[in-house]
Amino acid sequence: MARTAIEFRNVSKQYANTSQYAVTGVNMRISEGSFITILGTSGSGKTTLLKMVNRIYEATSGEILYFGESIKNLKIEEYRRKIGYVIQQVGLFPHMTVEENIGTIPQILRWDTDKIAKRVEALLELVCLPPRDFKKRYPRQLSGGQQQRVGLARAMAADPDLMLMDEPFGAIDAITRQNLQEELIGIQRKLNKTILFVTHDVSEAFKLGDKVMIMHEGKIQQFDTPYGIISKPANEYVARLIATQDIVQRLKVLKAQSVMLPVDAQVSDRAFRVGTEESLHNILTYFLEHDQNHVLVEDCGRGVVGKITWEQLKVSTRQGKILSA
Amino acid sequence: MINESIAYLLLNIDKYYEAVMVHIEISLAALAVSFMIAVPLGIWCSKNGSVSYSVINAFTILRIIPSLAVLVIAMPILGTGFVPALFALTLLAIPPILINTYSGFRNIDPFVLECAAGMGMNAGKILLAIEIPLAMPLILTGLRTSATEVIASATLASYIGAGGLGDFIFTGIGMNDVRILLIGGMSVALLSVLTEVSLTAVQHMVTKYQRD
Amino acid sequence: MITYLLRYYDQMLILLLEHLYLVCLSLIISLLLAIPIGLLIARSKWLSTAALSFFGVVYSIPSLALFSFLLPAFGLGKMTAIAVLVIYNQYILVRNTVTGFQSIDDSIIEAGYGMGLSSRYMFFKIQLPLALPIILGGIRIATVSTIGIATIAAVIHAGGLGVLLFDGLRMNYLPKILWGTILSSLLAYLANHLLLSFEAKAIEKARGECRGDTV
Amino acid sequence: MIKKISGLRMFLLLSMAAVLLVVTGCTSNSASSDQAKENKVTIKAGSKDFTESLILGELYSLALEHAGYKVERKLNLGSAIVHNSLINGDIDFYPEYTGTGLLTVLKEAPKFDSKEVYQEVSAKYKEKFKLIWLEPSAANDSQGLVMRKRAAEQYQIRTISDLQKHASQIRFASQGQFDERSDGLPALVKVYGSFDFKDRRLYDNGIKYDVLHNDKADLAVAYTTEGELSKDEFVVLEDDKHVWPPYNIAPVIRQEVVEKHPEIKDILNKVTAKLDNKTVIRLNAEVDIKKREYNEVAKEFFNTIK
Repeated sequence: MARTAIEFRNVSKQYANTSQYAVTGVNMRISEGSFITILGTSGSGKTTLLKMVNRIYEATSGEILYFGESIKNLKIEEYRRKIGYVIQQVGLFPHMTVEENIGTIPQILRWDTDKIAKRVEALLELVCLPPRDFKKRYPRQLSGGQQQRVGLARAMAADPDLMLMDEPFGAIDAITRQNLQEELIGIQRKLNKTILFVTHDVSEAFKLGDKVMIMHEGKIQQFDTPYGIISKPANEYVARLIATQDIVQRLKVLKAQSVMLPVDAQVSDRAFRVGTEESLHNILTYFLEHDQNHVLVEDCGRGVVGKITWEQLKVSTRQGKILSA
Repeated sequence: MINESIAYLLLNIDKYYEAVMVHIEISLAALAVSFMIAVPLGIWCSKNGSVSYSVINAFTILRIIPSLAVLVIAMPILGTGFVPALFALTLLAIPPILINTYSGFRNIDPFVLECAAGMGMNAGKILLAIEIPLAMPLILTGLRTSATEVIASATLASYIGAGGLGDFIFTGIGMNDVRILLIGGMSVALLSVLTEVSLTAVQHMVTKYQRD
Repeated sequence: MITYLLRYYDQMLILLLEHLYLVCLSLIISLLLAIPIGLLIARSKWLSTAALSFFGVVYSIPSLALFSFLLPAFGLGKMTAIAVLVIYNQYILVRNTVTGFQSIDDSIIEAGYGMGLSSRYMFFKIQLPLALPIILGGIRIATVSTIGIATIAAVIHAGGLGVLLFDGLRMNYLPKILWGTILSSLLAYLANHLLLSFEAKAIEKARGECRGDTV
Repeated sequence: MIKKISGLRMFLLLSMAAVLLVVTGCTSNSASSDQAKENKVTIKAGSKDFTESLILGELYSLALEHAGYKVERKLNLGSAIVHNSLINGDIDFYPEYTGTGLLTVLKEAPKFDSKEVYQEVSAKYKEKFKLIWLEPSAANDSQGLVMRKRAAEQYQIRTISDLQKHASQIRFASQGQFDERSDGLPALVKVYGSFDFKDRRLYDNGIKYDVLHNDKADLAVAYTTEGELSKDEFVVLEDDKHVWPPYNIAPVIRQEVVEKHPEIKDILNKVTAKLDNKTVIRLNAEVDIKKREYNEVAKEFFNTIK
């Protein structure tokens, strides 16, 4: 069982000079290594919730625990250095090169120069920026997508356990955003970081999150897996939110894994095989194009683990639709 | 001290009134002349990249010359009184308006101009309906800077017989009489603040479209 | 004019040096005052507006009058002159210091604190270098205007190049006036140039510009 | 970046230090005369801010230096503050005019005999301010009103009474303080009646003759030993109702200074004795018309009398 990385205990936040609460009575646990997306419209309290974690905002009441310890008792700067922080505007230091930006925290932590240089190179590789070309550049010599990649690398410089990301891809064009999303998933798989990711984009939230937290009016409306939310929206608000996505869109965020029927490992069917992460959207496309009525789901390493039929796809799609209507 | 100043003021109210009028007159004249020179020049510079650099540089250098020096040096050439003072103050007032007009025009989004041209406006229409209104806030900022400087520097014009509130300061210094000094100094400061406030109000009106 | 120069170059040199002394000393004092004031008031929108309006009003008092107002307090000579110059400089320097720090993109500050940088580190390594171009711009404008206003300080017996101008006026003698003008303008021009080069370097640094290799 | 700031600071500091060195070096050089004797007493010399006073201040300073004193020059002070500077001890002496002492400082009624005026001011100064008037000069630099000869002839103005009658046709170039000073226009108004000038403008004292010459004004304030008055173009109006007392020149010195160093009296008196109207006008003209530096003119003259 994974440890609890962050726990909220009845956390509320009220800004000065306002009577309304931005966040009210939030209780939840986030286990280590999970990728949580926080979804909501502007003013829903999602960003406030995120920023209370690294104490950019202080909670008005309640308590936030970091691996069991109240964050109020931790030395703020040392605590923040253990958390990677990525924001939409990136906030790179314009007067420092890419290398210096990424190396800021390691330098403060007094790593030796060699180690820092190696770390910077490794991180640049990780975010798909060839170090040789990019190390010495200044932020204004980078495109928006490249800047955010550097922002990501900078946030990971000191190998934080937790990453907070506030709409990091919000200002980036659609194609670059797709690439970045996929890279982020890859990085998370590889490094097993705990990530809290705020977004207002429903498909982004469903695509990235192991679990999605839907916020509205300062409260958590539902906190569940994408499939759980689509198949059983907790209330009217959530239902309406996901209904705004058309069926095809919704199929894009549902993974083969979530609807397949388990089968025995020994199947010698020559049907088309897909991965457990394959979206239902692609499977539907396959059915329509090839006049087939089932595919097999394969997990790398374990062989075939399940089966999806045309009928079943229809049922799960309708189920989602009926429940959300 | 304030009471004594006021007593002196009441005793010399005619002189004071005239000095204020002359001060306003000379400042307004200098501002008007420099506005009429600097705005067209600024527009022209913004459209002629190659000359703009040297014109703006030349005026920046002119601006560096201390105003006292401009005044004193203008005197043997232009004589005494209103004309050399106007000349010196105009020279002082041009650079801020010029530079702000230039950057006001330069800052206009080229797409806006493209749109306007695409809608079939000719160059004159674009200038009047689009460019000038968009550059106006910055031009007015320049005018404000110039106004403050001109009003304060107009006091120096007293040395060469141009009159104005400088007469009080000038006499006050000669007599070492703080009453007279206070009248002169405070009036100029007040005049300058009033100008600033009213120009800010105008600027507010002109930039209405920038607020929601 | 040249005869005048050849005859009195030594006196002119002394006046020039006096002028430099006035300008340098008042600039140093101004900076020592203005930077902390600017930092203090930059934190509050209300405070900075109030303080800047106040300095703005003071700035609009004609120098001739301000020199004489301060005569009773500081007496004749350089003290009063320096006091006046320092007072005038506050407007420009404080304004630019405040603008310099307020113009830094909020996201940079948030990212910095979010990363766990200390306030000290943030100030010296991030905020100061980014605000520096605007602060240096203020110093440059203040220097040029100080050189100009310092000429008027001759009225209160503070010496400097203004002596040439006022003596020229008293004697109604053109070469003296011209030399006063030339020397003070030249001084202002050189100072402007020198500080502009510092400023250009600071801008380059703050914006992160390198030679040539922009994308 | 931090390095650069400190570089700038360093530069400023260094240049300041250099300036300081040079300035102090220069002033001390010029102050120490070539024949400094055993007494290194420093005397602070003052003067008013117009040509004549500057020349005289320098002249007296040179005489003291010649006698082995160190002199700290605080010349070029505003007429209105020089008396206070003397009382405060900012300066030890300055050349003053007997008439000014009588009317402006003591605010007494005008008197017209040179000797009488001198006796009154020296007695009252000693009693009131502990200040000593040294011997007065023969030169009399009275106040006056000057017109361009042509304008004077045109309106047939010879005296101030004539002027009062024609005031409404006359443009007056004042210099500010004359309109306010008790021995200026207010004194004239008291004796001659009001002057309703056609036009009244302020000009710097230095350019008044230019203003008259260029026909920007008809009338200006004059001091009767001014160099320009040697020109035929200008005429001084007769003070027919005697508003102005004589204005003889004498150094006014602080009593304690004279008591400590009695020989200063003789040193300065020797200089004053050489000052008659002709000499003073000539010295003024050297500066105001030939545009030479006052200290040079003073030095040249001193070399002929030492």
